[in-house]
Amino acid sequence: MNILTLLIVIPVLTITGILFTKDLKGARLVSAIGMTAQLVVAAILVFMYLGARKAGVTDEMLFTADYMWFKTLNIRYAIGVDGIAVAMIALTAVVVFAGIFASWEMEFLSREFFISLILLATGVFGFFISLDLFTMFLFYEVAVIPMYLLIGIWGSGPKESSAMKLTLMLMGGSALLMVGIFGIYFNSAPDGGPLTFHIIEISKIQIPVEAQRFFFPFTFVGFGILGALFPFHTWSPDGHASAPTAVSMLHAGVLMKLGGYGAFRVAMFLMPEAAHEMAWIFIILTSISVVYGAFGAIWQKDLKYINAYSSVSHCGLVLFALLMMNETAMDGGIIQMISHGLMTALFFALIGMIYGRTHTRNIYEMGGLMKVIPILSVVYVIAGLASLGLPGLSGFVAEMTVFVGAFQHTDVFHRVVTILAASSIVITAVYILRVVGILLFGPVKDPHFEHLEDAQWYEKLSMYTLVIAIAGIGIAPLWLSNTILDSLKPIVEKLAQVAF
Amino acid sequence: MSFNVVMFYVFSAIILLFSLLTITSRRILRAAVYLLFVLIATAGVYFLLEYQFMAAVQLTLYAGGIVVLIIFSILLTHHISHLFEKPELTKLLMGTGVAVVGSFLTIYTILTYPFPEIVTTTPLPATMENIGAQLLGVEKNGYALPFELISILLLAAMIGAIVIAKKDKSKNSEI
Amino acid sequence: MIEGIPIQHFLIVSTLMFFIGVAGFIMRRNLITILMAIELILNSVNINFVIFNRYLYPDQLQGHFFAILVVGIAAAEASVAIALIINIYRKLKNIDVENVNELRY
Amino acid sequence: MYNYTILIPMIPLVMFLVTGLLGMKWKPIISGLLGTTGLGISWVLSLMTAITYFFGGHHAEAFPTIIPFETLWLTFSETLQIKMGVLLDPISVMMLVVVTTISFMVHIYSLGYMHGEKGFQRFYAFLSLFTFSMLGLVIATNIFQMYIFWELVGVSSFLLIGFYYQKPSAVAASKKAFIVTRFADLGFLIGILILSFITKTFDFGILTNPDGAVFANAAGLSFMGVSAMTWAMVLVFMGGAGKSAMFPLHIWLPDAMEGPTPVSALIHAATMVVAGVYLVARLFVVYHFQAPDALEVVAYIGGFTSLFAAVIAITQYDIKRVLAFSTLSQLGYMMLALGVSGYGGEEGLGYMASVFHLFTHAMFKALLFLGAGSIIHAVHSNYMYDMGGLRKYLPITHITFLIACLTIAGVPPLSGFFSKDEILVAALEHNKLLFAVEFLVAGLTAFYMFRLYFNIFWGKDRHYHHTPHESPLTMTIPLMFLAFASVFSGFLPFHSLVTADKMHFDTHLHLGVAVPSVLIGLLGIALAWLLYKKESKTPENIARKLGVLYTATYNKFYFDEIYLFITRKIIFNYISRPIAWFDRHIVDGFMVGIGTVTEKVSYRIKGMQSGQLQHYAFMFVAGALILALVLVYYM
Repeated sequence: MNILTLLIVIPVLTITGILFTKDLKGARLVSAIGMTAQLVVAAILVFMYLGARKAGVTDEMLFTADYMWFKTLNIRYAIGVDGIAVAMIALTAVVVFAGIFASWEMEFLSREFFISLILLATGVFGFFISLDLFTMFLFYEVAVIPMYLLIGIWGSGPKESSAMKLTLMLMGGSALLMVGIFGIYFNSAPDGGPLTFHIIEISKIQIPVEAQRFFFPFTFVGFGILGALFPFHTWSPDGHASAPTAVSMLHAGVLMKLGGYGAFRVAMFLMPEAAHEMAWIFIILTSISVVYGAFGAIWQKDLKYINAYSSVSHCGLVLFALLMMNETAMDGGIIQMISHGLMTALFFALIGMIYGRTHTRNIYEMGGLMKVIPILSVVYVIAGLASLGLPGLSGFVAEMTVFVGAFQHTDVFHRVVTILAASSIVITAVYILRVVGILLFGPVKDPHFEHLEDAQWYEKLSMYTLVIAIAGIGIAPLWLSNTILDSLKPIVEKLAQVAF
Repeated sequence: MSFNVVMFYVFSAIILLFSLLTITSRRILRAAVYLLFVLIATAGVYFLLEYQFMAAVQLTLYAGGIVVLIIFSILLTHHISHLFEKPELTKLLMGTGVAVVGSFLTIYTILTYPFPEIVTTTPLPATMENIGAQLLGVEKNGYALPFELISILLLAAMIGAIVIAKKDKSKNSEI
Repeated sequence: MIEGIPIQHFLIVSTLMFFIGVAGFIMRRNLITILMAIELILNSVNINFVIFNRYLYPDQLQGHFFAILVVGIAAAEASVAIALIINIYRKLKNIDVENVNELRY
Repeated sequence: MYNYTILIPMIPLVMFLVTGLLGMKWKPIISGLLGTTGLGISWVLSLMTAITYFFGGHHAEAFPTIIPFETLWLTFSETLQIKMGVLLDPISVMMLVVVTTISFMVHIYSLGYMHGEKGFQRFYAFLSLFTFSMLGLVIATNIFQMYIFWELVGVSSFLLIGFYYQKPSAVAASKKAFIVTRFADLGFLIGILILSFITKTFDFGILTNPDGAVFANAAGLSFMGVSAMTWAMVLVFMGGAGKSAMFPLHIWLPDAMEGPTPVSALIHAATMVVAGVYLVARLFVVYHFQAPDALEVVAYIGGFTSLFAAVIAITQYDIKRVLAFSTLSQLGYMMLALGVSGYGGEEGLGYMASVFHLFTHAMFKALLFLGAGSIIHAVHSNYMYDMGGLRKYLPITHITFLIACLTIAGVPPLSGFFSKDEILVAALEHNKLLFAVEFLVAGLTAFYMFRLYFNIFWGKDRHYHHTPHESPLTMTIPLMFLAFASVFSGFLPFHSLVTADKMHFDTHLHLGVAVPSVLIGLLGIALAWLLYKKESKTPENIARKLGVLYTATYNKFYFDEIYLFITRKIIFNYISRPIAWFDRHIVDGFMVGIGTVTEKVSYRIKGMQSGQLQHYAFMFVAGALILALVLVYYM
C-alpha cells in the first residue's frame, strides 16, 4: 500500500478501534497506539522522502498514486507529497500525538471525543497528501466539521456560540473556496480537452488571466479565513477560548496551517498572474494582521485570548511571507507554519493544564506559578521564548528567514511592510513577558494554589514531544530549510515566470 | 344587432354582477345561490357558442352537483340567518388591489394582442358523435387516457372525502 | 362563434370573473365562500378554454375537452374541500380561514 | 591548531544542559562546582588561545584572522547563509579572555555569595547559559551568528535579572531590560537586513575588508536624504546602544541591578554591556569607510551618555546603582573612543584605546561590583546610608575596593589611567568639544566613586543587625585576583595587540593630557574627601541649594517616567486597548453583525409564513403580476 494512503488508513482504523472500546481507558489507549503508529509512519515518510531525494529523485511529487473515483467530473484520489507536505505531515503527526496525551483525562463522552479528534486529524492528513483539488476540499471539510462538535460539546464558556461562529465563518470560507476551486476547474483546459482538478496538471497550463483575476480572491480569501487573515480572524479568539485543550492544539497548530498551505499550493501556485497583481492588497492585510494581532494580545487577560491573538499575529506572518513570493521568504513562511504549529500547540496544551489545576484562565487571578508548578512553568517560559523568537528555538529561524526574504524586494512598499512586520518581534516580547511576569513570577496570589500538583507523566510526554520538536528545528534548521527550499523551486519558478 | 349578441351581453352582465355578489354577500346561502346564477349564465354562454354538451355538463355537474354540495355543507356548518361581518380593510384592499391591477394588466394585454381576425379552418361541430369518438378514442385527438385519469381522480377524491369527513370515533368522540 | 362579438369581449368577461374570484379568495374569511371563489376562478378559466377553442381552433375540440376535464377536477376538488371544511368545523366549531394556521412558521 | 577553541563555548553549553536538566536531582553545590570547573577549563583554554595567538608566532605584519571551525546552519538563498563558527582575530581573542576570566571569577565568587539560596543550581545553569551565549557572540564569524547569540545573551540576562522571580521589582526589571534591548535589537535586525541586502553576505571577513568592494551596490542608495549605509550602520549601532545601554536606551541598566550582585558584575558591568562596543569595534571598518556619519553619531551618543550618567551617579544612594551609572559612563567613554577613531596606525588610537578601556574596565568594574556584593553580603542593604565605617570589618574588601576606585579615577600607574588617558588623547585629536566633556567626566568619575568609597568605609558605624564580617574565601579570592588584574593590566601592550588594522603601532604617554586628567581626578577625590570623609551636613545643603536640578538628577532626569508614560499610557492605553476594543466590537462586531442581521431578517420575514392562506394567495398573485409586468412589459 502507498505509504500516504496508510496515513489515512491508520486514523480510520483507530476510529474503528475506538468504537469497540467501552470507556475512557480503552479509548485513550487505542488512540494513543494509533497516533503513535501514525507518528512512526510520518517519521518513516520523512526518512523515505529524504532518502529518495538524496538518491536523486527529482520528481515534483513523490509517492504518487492516482485513482479515479468520480469519472464524470474527472475527480481523482490523487496523492503525492513534496518536502513541504512531508514537513506539514510530520508536524500534524507530532501535534496530534501530543494532543491525545493532553486530553488523557477527558472523562465526558470520551469515546466520542477521541473519535471526533482523530476524524479531524484524518481530514488534515488527507488534505496534505491530496493533489486533487476536489479531494483536497473534501478532506478540508472533513477536518472542519468535527470542530463544531468538539467545541460545542466539550468546550467551555459560551461554547455553543463560539462553535457556531467558528464553524459558520469557516464554512463561509469554504463557500468562497469552493467557488475558487470550481473556477480553477472550469478553466483548467483553456484549449479544450478534459477538465481536471489535478494540481500538477493545472500548474502546467496557464489559467486565463481574466479568470484568475476573478477566482484568485475567492481562493485566497477562502484559505485566508482559515489562516486568520485580517479582518476574518475573529473566529479564532472565541473559538480557541472555548475549545477543549486538544482541539485548540490541533486547530491552532494544524488546521490554521491548512489555510497557509492552501494559499500558496492552490491560490498562488495555480494563479500566479493574479497573485502578482493582487499581492499588495493581501500584503497590507497581512501586515495589519501581524502588528494588530500582537497589539491586540497585549490587552487581553484571558490566557487563551492572548494566545489566540498571538496566533493571529504569527499566522499573519505566514501569509505575509508567502505573498512576498521569493524563495527565502516563502521558505520562512513555511517554517513559520511549522514552528507556530508546534509552539502554539504547546501553549494551548500548557494553558489547558494550568486551567485544569487553577480553574481560571484570568492571568490576574494567578501569579507565582513558577514556585508551585515549576515544570509547567518552565515549559511555559520556553514556549513563550519560542514565540518571541529566541534563537535556538524554532520561532527565530522562521521569523529571520521571513524578514531576510521579504527584505530582498527593492521597492519602498515591501521595505516598509517588512519593517512593520519586523517590529512585531518587539510587541511580541512585550505581551509574552507580560504574561510570564504576571502568571509565573511574583508571589503566589491565591493561597489555594500553594498545593497544586505538577505535571503528570502523560502531560510531560505531551509537552516534551513538542519542546523537543521546537528545539530541534531551532538548533538544526538546515535540513528542514533545505527540504522546503528544494520543494519550493517549482512554485517559485512558476511565480517568477510571470513576475515583473 | 342579432339576438345572440344581445343574449351574450345579458349573460355577461349576469355573470359579472352575480360574481360580484357571490363574493360580497354577507349571507352565505345567498352567496351560494348567486354562484348558481353565475354558473347557469356561463352555461348560457356555452349554448351561445353551440357547445351544447359542454353547457349540459356545466349545468348538471356544476350547477347541479357542486353547488348542491356547497349548499349542503353550508347547511351543515351554518345557521341560515348567520350574517358575516364585513371583511377587514387590509384584506379588502389587498383583494381589490390585486384584482384591479391584475384586471387592467390582463385586459390591456388582451386588447393589444393581435388576435387573428379570420380563422379559415373548417369548424368541427361539437356533436355527440365527435365528442364521444374523441373522448373515448385512443388515436390522434383521442382523450381516453385523461378521461380514465379523471375517473380515477374522482374515485380517489371520493374515497378521500369520505375518509376525511368521517368522524374519528376513538379520538374525537367527545366533540 | 357568435357573429358580431369579438373574442376580446369574452376574454374581458372571463378576466373580470377571474379577478373577482381572486379578490373573493383573498378578502373573505369563510372557507366555503373561499371555495366558491375558487369555483368562480375555475369557471372563468373554463370559459377561456372554450372561447379559444371556438374562436381560434374551431377545427378541434381540445379546449372543449379541457373544460370538461376541469369540471371533473373541480368536482373532485370541491368534494375533498368540503370534507376538509366539515372536519375543520368539527374541530374548531367555525370555518374561518384565519383559524386554520397550523402551518405557520 | 586552534581546533580546540570550539570547546570554549561548548563546555559552558554542556554545563548548562547538564545542570539545567539534571541539576534538580542532586545537591546544589555539585552544580556549582561542576559549572565552576567547566568554566575553569574554558578559561584555561582561552588563555592558551590568547597566548598562542598573540605571542605564539612572530607577527611582523598584521594579525591573521583565523576560522578554525565553521558549519552551515541555515540557508536563506544561494548567497545568504548563516554559518556557525569560531573566528579568531585580536579583538575576539581578547574578548574571550575577558569573558572567561570574569565569568570564572564570578563562578567562584557565587559559590560563596549564593550559598544556601534557593535555586542555586538554576543560578549556575543560567550563568553557564550566559557564558555560552556571550562566548558565541564573541567568536561569531558573521553578523547573523552574532545576532543569534546577541539574543541569547539578552534572554540569559533576562533570566538572571529575574532570578528572584518572586520579587515584583526584579520581575519588572527583567522585563524592562529584555524589552528595551529587544527594541534596540529590532534596529539591529533591520540594519542587518539592509547590510545583507546591499552586500549579499553576512560574513565579517567580507564585510570588514577595507577595500569595501561588497558595498559597491550601496552607492546612490538613500532614504530620506541619508545614504543607505548610514542608515544601516546607525541601525546596527542602535542594537549596540541597546545592549550597551547608551542614552536614550539606558533605562534598563540601573534597574537590572535587581539581579544577584555577581550577575551584575558579570553581565551588567564586564561582559554583556560591552557587547555594543564590541559590535561597533567589530564592524569598525564598515563604519569608518562606508558610514563615517554613523560613526559621528556613535561618538556623540557615547560622549553624552558618559556625561549624563556621571551626573546622575553623583546623586544616587543605592551603591549598585551608582556603579551601574558609572558603568554607563564608562561605556560612553568606549563608544566615544570608537567614534573618534581613525583607521590605520596612529590614527587608530581611539579604537585601540576603546578596546583597551573595555579590557581594563571589565576588570575593575567587575571588582567594584563583586566588592559591592561582598559589602551587601555583610550588611544586607544596598543603600549607602545604611553603611559606614566598614573598613574595620571588611579589610580585604576595603583594600580591593579602594584599588578599584583609584583605578577608575585614573590614578597612575593603575590600569584605568592608561586606557582613559589614551581615550582622552584620541578625543583631543579629533574633537575638542568631546574632549572637554570627557575631561569633565573624568573628574566627576573620581568624585562619585570616592563619595561612594568614603560613605561606605569611613564615617560612623551604623546599627547593623549583626556585626559585619569579612566574606568567605570563595568571595575574596576573586576580589584579590581582579584587584591584581586592575593594577597591572594597564601594562599590557594593547597597541601592538588589538588595533583597528591589526598592525602594531607606537603609543607614548601624552603628558599634556595625562597630567591635567590626573589632576582633575585627584581634585574629584579631594572634593569627595572633604564632603564625605566625615559625617557632615554640607552635601545636603548643597543638594538643597541646587533644588530642582538636584531632584531632577536624583530622579534620573525622569527618563523612567517618560518611558513608562509612553509604554503604559500610550502603547497600552492608546494603542493596545483601542485595538482590543476595535477587534471585539468593530471587526468581530461586523462578523457577528452579519449573523445578527441574518437572524433579525429571518425573524422579520418569518411573519410572511403566517399560515394565513389568504396572505399566501395575495403574495402569489401579486408576485405573479409583478413577474408578468416585468417579463412582458419591461423586458
